[in-house]
Amino acid sequence: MAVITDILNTDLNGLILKNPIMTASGTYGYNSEYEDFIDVSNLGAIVTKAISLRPRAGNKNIRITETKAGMINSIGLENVGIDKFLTDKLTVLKSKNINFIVNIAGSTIDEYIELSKICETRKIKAIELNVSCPNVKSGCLEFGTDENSLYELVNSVRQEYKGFLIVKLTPNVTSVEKIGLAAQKAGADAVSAINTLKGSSIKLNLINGKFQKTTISGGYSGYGIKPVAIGAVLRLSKVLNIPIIGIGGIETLEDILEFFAAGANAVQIGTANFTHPDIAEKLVLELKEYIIKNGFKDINELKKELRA
Amino acid sequence: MAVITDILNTDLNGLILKNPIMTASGTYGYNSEYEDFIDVSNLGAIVTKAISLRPRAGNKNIRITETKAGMINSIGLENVGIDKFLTDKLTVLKSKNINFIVNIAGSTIDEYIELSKICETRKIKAIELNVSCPNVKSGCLEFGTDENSLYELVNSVRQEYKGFLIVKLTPNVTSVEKIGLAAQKAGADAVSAINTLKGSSIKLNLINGKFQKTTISGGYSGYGIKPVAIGAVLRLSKVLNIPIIGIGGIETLEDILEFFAAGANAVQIGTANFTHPDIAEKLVLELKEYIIKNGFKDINELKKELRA
Amino acid sequence: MTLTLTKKIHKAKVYNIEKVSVSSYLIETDLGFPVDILPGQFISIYCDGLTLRRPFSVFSNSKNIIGILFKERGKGTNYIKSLRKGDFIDIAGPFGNGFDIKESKSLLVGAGIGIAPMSFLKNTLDKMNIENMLISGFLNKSEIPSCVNLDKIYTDDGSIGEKGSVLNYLGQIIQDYNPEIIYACGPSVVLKTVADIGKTFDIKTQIAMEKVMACGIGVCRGCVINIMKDGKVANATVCKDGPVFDGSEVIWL
Amino acid sequence: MTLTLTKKIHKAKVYNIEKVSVSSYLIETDLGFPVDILPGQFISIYCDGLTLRRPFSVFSNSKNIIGILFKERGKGTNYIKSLRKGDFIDIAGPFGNGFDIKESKSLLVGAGIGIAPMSFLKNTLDKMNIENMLISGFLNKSEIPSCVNLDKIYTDDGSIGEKGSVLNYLGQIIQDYNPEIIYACGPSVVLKTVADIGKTFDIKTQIAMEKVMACGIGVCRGCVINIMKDGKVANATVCKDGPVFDGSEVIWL
Ligand SMILES: Cc1cc2nc3c(=O)[nH]c(=O)nc-3n(C[C@H](O)[C@H](O)[C@H](O)COP(=O)(O)OP(=O)(O)OC[C@H]3O[C@@H](n4cnc5c(N)ncnc54)[C@H](O)[C@@H]3O)c2cc1C
Ligand SMILES: Cc1cc2nc3c(=O)[nH]c(=O)nc-3n(C[C@H](O)[C@H](O)[C@H](O)COP(=O)(O)OP(=O)(O)OC[C@H]3O[C@@H](n4cnc5c(N)ncnc54)[C@H](O)[C@@H]3O)c2cc1C
Ligand SMILES: Cc1cc2nc3c(=O)[nH]c(=O)nc-3n(C[C@H](O)[C@H](O)[C@H](O)COP(=O)(O)O)c2cc1C
Ligand SMILES: Cc1cc2nc3c(=O)[nH]c(=O)nc-3n(C[C@H](O)[C@H](O)[C@H](O)COP(=O)(O)O)c2cc1C
Ligand code: FES
Ligand code: FES
Repeated sequence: MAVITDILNTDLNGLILKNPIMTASGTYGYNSEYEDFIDVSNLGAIVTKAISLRPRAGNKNIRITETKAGMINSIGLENVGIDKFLTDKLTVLKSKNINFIVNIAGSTIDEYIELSKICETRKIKAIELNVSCPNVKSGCLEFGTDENSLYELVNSVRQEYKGFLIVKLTPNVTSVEKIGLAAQKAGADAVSAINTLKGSSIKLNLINGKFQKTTISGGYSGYGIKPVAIGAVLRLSKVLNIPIIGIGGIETLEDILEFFAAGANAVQIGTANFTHPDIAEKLVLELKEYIIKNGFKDINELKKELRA
Repeated sequence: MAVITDILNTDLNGLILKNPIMTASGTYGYNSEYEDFIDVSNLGAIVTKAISLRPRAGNKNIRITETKAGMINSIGLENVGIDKFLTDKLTVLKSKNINFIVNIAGSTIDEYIELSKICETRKIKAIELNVSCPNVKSGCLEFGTDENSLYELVNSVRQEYKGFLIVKLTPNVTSVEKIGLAAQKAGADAVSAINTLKGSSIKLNLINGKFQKTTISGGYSGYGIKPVAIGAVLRLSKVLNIPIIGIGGIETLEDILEFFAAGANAVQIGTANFTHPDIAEKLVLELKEYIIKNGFKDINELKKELRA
Repeated sequence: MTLTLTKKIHKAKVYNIEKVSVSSYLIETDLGFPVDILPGQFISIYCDGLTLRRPFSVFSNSKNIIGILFKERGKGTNYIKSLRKGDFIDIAGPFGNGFDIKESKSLLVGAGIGIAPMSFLKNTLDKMNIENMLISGFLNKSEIPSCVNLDKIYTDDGSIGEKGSVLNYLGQIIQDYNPEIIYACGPSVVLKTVADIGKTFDIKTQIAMEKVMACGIGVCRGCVINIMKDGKVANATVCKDGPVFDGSEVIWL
Repeated sequence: MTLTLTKKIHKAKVYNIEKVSVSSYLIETDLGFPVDILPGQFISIYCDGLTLRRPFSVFSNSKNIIGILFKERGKGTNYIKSLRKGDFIDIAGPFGNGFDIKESKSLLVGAGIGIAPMSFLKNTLDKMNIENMLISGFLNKSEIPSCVNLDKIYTDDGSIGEKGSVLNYLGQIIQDYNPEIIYACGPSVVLKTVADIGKTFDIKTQIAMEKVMACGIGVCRGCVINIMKDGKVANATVCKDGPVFDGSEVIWL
């Protein structure tokens, strides 16, 4: 395990990261696609696109649209599947000294179990459960919207997987606290919050008295969701005692400090990577400078002051 | 009942409005405070600030803050109470030919019942139930987040009140469809969606190594919530057969058309009134011009095309 | 003989904008017609893309021209600062109650950018031939707007006028000058001190409060403070019931 | 002998910007160093405050200057249009595969603003001494950018060149000109027609597709289309696997 030497080194109850800034699932690929822009090994970690047992083709039709304060995506979890990930991507990641967390997604508990077994065998250090996928058994309901389903899911995964287990919470619920508590009780090492908000957009084009409509329903992300994310982290931090990874609309160092103040121990950058492909590394550097300039001992002291 | 003559005249299953553009509760006062800016009688209707049985002082501390894509408020339902409303405000409203809808809020079902009785006696033509207030009996849970509580609430009000009954839905639930269906089943004449999203903001100010924090948790409104609102209206329109009043982040005519396309029969403007105090009237005029310019017969034909 | 704005929202034209201290600017806007405004009243400005309008006390009002003296803070004031002569500016107002001017010997206390409405008040009192003295505190000399006329200056670093906070001198000044009423605008610590000292010396005080605003017209209840009214604690909006309050009424948190 | 950008994001300087037709603009940006770019590759531009970068085919590339020919559509292009000489512009790229240039007699088909990469391709083919003909359709004369060299023009209203859609003439042109390969860029109806006609005449086609993009580098899977690969339907990203595809492979929805 790495010796903590850098002032940004972050210990998430056992998961040691170079710094608390990661990139969010679905926005950074599987591998090191962003090396055209930055030195990816400078990041705290990259979280892979959700990986399922078998490859998935994803949704047909329009998959992304811009909104005034962000974007909506309905990618439909297109991914190469775990086998291809292990053969094509994992070795590259390992060879490059890039910290990574594998985001996994299933449609049944059995799929999650199988995925976590594979991750355990392949010594994947940390996984993040994407529980915003529809639970095939219970119809259209997502695992992450029902505390009992979620408890069962996380508990089953916990039996198989000994590494660092993160559960990613969806904000599309009546009480994110209850869901977070279920994850904690089932043995999660940390939660990340939030996944995208449910949202839709209809773009209209009037042609000869008839409207052409482009409707997209999916996950809303970007700076417009930050108040919801800060609210979720704030409420979770009052009830949980495992670390919280804050996600949602982060674009600036100020945003990161706000998440720390709300109780996050680390953060993930999502949509902003699309807007500024070099943002994640920039924020790592800015955070370091901020700590030095303002005379804090290290990231831990900064966080302590932000929470005081 | 008014004869439908204007091309904007809107019939919401019995509630006849001059046009489908109203102003949202809490952003337009009780009365005609906006007459300094516009001719309020040009609006479809104004919805009053939530009125409770007894006057309420509202929250202490900071009540509003700006976010990048809107604002957060925690006013805490400060209002003059129903008695004062009836004596001071109602007569003025009636004398001015301003259509209005009374937004009511209680902490128990009995309070709602009493309020609706008063509205019935005073021949208030339409009321909107704000069900985002904490239900005192069930602890911190809001009426609007539980389909059974909501059914009971709306059903009780329906017994007492014969006028037009709108139930205002909160987006902070796992399934807005279920809540909407409960309102419909209990006898609501229409639903309005959405109320504010749960959100928080923490503003930080570093002074001599210590952070000054301004934390506000409350209702998030403004253009950043529009995708969530469009999503809610779209999903509600698939399951309900009562009219839907669309609310959330409306700033432009395009936004209004998008709500119609999603299935809304009318809309309410909230936060944008603060940004541009004359916006609601401007939008009425723009809507009218749009219909004429593009050769639609009237608002109904426009809506039909938008939904096609 | 000025007219009153019937519709209180207006696309005005920037008539002049200039830097008047190291951190503040004077912008003068041409409405095209004259408007009645009391010192202490404010206008609110739409700042490109921001949800909330930004409130500013009126600094000057003559003929068709309304002047605002403002300090650069964040996005909103940065936008206003970027405007140029001839640009349009979206102004709503005037809002609020303004000072209730008394024909009594007046002490005017400003601090920092709080000088803006006090300067307008002083000019008004001068025109009405009401005896007055305007004193104001600043961080240092370079913070003093070149467009204001002060009777006494205090600076934290003593770079001009007396050294130290204006608050340290207040008791002495009151004893020397013997005002019948004190008007004040500035950070809340200044307002609270003025209100307290008014009670001590039994002098009427009128203080101009600040609070983050959304509607600016008493509708959203976002800018509420507590005051004592008829012996009871009551809510009052800074935007409509204020921004000027009787110093003895305000309840400080 | 040009270098390759190591970090594919750059604050470039606007070297020149001008209106080149009634609805389009040419912007030339100075990166400060030369970059290798293939015709058909694109760059993506950050537009003030917008979440998604906007992709544009490269129109010209010589020395340190990359040129983009763009049509005004909405907020993004309005922002780019507002830039002035000397302003900074945030450019990422080059991205995508570009045309796979063959040493064969080439027909280049543009339509509307799709002319941008075709013009770049033509200049490249000319330099390589590959026989080619560039034809393009426009709404009318005033839509034709002054900075392009066309061999044949078609306009919907006949205000210049042949009257009618370029598509109506395609069969005839192919028979007359007898190209070995067709390259095309334009609205999807044009691309589909070119792909179909290529199949009919058994001519290779390469078409440059468009799709709304978020990442621009194959990561987000937002710009996926379906193609036939090894006899099976497969996903391909327009941004990374494209934007140029073999016309015979693309599956049209
Ligand atoms: C009645 C009144 C009169 C004022 N008169 C003046 C004046 O004459 N000259 C002057 O320089 N300043 C005046 N202010 C303060 C001025 O409104 C703020 O400086 C300005 O809003 C800052 O906006 P910003 O976007 O630049 O800064 P931001 O970075 O957005 O905010 C900086 C600070 O300004 C205040 N502020 C922000 N938004 C608002 C809002 N919507 N309403 C009220 N305060 C807000 C808050 O305290 C905030 O912390 C007055 C405020 C009030 C309430
Ligand atoms: C590979 C590629 C090359 C292109 N080359 C050119 C070119 O050389 N010249 C040119 O004028 N245009 C080109 N376009 C189209 C150009 O990207 C759009 O015109 C531009 O994004 C419009 O942005 P806007 O904000 O002005 O318009 P908006 O009002 O935001 O959108 C108008 C339309 O532009 C398209 N668009 C919007 N955002 C995006 C996005 N993030 N990614 C892709 N398309 C989007 C959509 O079709 C949308 O309906 C190209 C597009 C692609 C995908
Ligand atoms: C295009 C796109 C794809 C995403 N895919 C995934 C995914 O596969 N698994 C997952 O857990 N979250 C996924 N997310 C959610 C993000 O990881 C993140 O939680 C969310 O976007 C909020 O953060 P942001 O506002 O910074 O983007 C995706 C988001 C986007 C925009
Ligand atoms: C300051 C403020 C006060 C509000 N008060 C109420 C209220 O009393 N009752 C209610 O039902 N909704 C209230 N709302 C919610 C609005 O009516 C509206 O549903 C919400 O703001 C979303 O619309 P918008 O994005 O257009 O503002 C309030 C909103 C704001 C911003
Ligand atoms: S700002 Fe709305 S009540 Fe004062
Ligand atoms: S734009 Fe992200 S994969 Fe193409």
